[in-house]
Amino acid sequence: MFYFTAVSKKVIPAIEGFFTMDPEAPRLLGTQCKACQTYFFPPERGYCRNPECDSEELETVELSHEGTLWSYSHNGYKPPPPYVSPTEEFEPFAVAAVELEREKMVVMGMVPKPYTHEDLKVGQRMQLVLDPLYETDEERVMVWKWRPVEGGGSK
Amino acid sequence: MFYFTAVSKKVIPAIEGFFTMDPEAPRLLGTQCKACQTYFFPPERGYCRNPECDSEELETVELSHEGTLWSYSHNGYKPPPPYVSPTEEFEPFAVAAVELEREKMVVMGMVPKPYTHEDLKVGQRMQLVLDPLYETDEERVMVWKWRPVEGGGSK
Amino acid sequence: MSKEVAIAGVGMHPWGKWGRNFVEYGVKAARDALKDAGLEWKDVDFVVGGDTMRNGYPGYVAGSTFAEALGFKGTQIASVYGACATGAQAIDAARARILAGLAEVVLVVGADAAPKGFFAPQKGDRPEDRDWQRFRLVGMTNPNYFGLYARRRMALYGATSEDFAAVKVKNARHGLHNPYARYRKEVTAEEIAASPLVADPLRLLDICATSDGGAAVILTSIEFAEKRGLKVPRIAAINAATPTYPNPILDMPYIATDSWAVVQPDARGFKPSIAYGAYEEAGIGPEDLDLAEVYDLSTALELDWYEQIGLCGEGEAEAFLRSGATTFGGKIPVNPSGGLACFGEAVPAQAIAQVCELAWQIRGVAEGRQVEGAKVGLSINQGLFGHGSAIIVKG
Amino acid sequence: MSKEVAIAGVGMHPWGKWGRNFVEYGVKAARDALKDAGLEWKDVDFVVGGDTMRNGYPGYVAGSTFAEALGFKGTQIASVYGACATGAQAIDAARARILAGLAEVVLVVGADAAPKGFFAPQKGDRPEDRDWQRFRLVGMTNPNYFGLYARRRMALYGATSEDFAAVKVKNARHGLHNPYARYRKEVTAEEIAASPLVADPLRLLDICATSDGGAAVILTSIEFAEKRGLKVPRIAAINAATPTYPNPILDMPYIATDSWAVVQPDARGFKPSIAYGAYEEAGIGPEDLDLAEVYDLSTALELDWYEQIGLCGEGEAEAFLRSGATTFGGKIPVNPSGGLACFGEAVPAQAIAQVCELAWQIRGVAEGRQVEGAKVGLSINQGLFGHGSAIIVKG
Ligand SMILES: [Zn+2]
Ligand SMILES: [Zn+2]
Repeated sequence: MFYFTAVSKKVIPAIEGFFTMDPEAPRLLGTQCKACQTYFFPPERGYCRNPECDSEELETVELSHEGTLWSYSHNGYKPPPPYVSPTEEFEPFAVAAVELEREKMVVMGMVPKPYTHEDLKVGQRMQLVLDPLYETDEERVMVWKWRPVEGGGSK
Repeated sequence: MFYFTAVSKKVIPAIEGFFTMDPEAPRLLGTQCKACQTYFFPPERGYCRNPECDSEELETVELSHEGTLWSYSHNGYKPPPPYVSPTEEFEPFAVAAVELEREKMVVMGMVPKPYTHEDLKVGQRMQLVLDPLYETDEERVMVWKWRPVEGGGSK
Repeated sequence: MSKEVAIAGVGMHPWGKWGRNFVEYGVKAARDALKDAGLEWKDVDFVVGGDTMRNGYPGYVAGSTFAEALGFKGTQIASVYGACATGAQAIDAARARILAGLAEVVLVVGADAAPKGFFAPQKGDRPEDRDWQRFRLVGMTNPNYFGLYARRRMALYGATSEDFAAVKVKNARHGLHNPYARYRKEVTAEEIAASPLVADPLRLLDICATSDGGAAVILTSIEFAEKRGLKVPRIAAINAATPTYPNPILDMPYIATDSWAVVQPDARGFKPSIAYGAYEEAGIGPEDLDLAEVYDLSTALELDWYEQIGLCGEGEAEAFLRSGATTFGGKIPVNPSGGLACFGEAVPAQAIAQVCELAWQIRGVAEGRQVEGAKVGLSINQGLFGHGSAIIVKG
Repeated sequence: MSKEVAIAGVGMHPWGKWGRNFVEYGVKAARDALKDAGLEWKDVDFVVGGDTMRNGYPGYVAGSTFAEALGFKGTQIASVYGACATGAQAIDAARARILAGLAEVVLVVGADAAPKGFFAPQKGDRPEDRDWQRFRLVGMTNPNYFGLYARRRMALYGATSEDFAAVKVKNARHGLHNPYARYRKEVTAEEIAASPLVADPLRLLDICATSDGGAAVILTSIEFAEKRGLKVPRIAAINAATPTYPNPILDMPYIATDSWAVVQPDARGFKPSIAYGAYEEAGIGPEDLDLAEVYDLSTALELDWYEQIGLCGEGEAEAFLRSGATTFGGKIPVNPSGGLACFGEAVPAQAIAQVCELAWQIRGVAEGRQVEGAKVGLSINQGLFGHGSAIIVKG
């Protein structure tokens, strides 16, 4: 897990309003329609996308921070921009699709090091963490990631 | 008129195959359909665009280097890229649409300094010249331009 | 078989520089159009989106984007693009599906969030793309083309900058009370003359701005509209045709015309052919029009349109304008909405917005800008790369 | 009223990496299609272009671009885009105009000149664009999505990498004699297993390349075809519908699914609904098909399609493949053309190319890859951002 140790860099989210920045217990931020109660992630702010509902009142809500691995893959080659590699030489990384029970939705995320796709198994428990996406000289840009629940993974 | 004086810069065309680089007597390069004889500029190379003709044999031909000013305008503000300003601070420039008698077509071009739109009049004679479009440290990038025929313009 | 379809409802998001996502503008317009028609999203069985090319992938697939925002429900969709003719192509696709019996209620939406300044081409080095060629090799912006046509009018017909300004003064007045217009303020000839010269002979206030905006129409079959008891205007003709080779006019974004050395140009010319193609389809002529919405990308261009759509003879547009023929109370008010002069252009929405205005006028609900007894209207424009766009709406 | 139209002619430019302008590929395909139909350019009264989004402005207005290259003659045009469903939307626009009685002979063209490597989004910082979000925030390339589906198949049904490889081996064999295919070479399971891991569990040879290519069809009314004595296949159904909310499957380019906590998902699911919508329109079922062209963007995806279009039950695709059912002589050959495995993808051309193959197969002229007695075929794919695409062709 990533901890904020002594750094002088500014720590900022990779995108505004998609997740909280609590390093210990980060949360994804979705929205919930006040009329029909359906959830959205990324947080829909304009209008409810339920075709039976034309509400425009959407409330920000924290989403479940644990779920079940629906599926996963990995990138053996560097994706094109706007992807930014955190290292000069690209290092393959895994991606995970996690199903949230309460919200009944699947949310993607990268899988933090040292976990790789070889550590993953469909159906296992995953939990949300905050981890650097990349760093510049001045900033550490953070994003949510999914990693195996401690004791539930192989590392 | 622009002359090649002692310069060490490489002189290159702004685009390949649209015009000859003879500094004294530059010529626009069009194509002519071998089947129906129609002309094209920019030089069409794939297929004749006459709907009655499906020839794909197009021959490169030099176009008339004089014509009549069909109309003109100017740029008071810097156009967006891929336009490249030849000067750090943008200087307005005129553009001319010139009708060629033999080919019966109107061809656009910039108007070289020191001529401005105030020197132009619809119907006057114009002639083709070669002039820098912009320069880099290593290259002088040339393009065709239209300027009033000597004695026919006001400068 | 009748080739008409009913305009059951229309809606817009106000034009402006709002700085929000184009989808919001489109959804607002779509919901307003549905409400105007007394229909609901679940009644729609085909969605056509007019694409915007500067808002990422969602703009390329506008039909899907708007359908998703309204709520995916397995609807048939299409996304079309034709530069300024985008709206006409979108409405044409909607009409065809209705007339084919493949749809009853169609939603057509266009919206844009426009950048500041000149429209610029896609990035990258593409010497084969004419849009690249015109900027790189000749520095030709859109206003340069408008400048060419304006100088030509001056040379051929003795038009003056004052004539051009008079178009802006008229349109600014027309749009004063239009709740969807971005600019609602009178403009004087002096203000225009004092504005900077952008593309000789045109000044800043002669040239339309780029705007954010959205517009939508709900089209239905005539049978559907009658069954619902809707007394609504109809689309009587749509023309989204190309020019005919050789085109002797220097249209955007070309840096040369076709050659007419070998093949004789069409006698009518491209811009007149856009209107006349529509007249022929509707079985009417310019004399039957009560109003027209024409693309005044520049003031001088509006004068060209008067002649090209047959309102007056060649070279007579300036006198026609000065006579008051094209304002309220005149023979045929042109751009009663205020036109692009008051809206600024939101490309994929604009031709749809023209149809919205025709529908409001023909329904007699164009408050503060109503053309008395409007029954038949024409909307027209030309898109770069050979796009005609004309629509005739009848009461 | 019959809702069928005739496929009077088809044509292609060979797929490859030719490095030329996409317009050339489209013109070649269009001329071949006209020749195949025994018609001329002057007979065409509507042109629909499938847009390409990476070739500058001419790609945005493909209908106009192809019409201009063939020679502007005042034809009605449209340019449509729907990601991988572009071809289906284009053919749908053509069909609607014919059935509406607004056109008799329509040319549909799609062509692309593709970049090397992964498809990348439009440049610029656009946090609201889901295509930006997936690359920036999760690093999700297209093959990552294919990887997710493949891993899911392995977990649910015990599929293996050898199963996936068997799809490639089959398709490589199918395309051996297809003159339009880019890759015409047998591939072994060992070669696939030895190719680099691109998106676990998929290897380079499991994933389709990006190609240059062009395809065109000439559609006419049934009456026109009969009058001309053309004995040609017909389009019996087109489905270009969106998903239904909530979609519980993680489709491209989303980084999360809809939530099904409140609203019950459609029982069928989006991908099956694409096929079944077409079956319903044509009044047939999967048991009536003689062949199918499905989008094998990855080997594993072809297996998904077997189940999603109803060729076999859920979890049975691997056994179905291994039984030989989907190759020549089997119950229903799938991708007799060689599929994307042999072509690589040329986005706006691909769904049109699928229809070309169906037409050749049903006419019995697919030399070296003919499905015996082919009478009814289905082409299917799914485009990102909620685009279904299915077409049924009948003899
Ligand atoms: Zn709701
Ligand atoms: Zn020719």
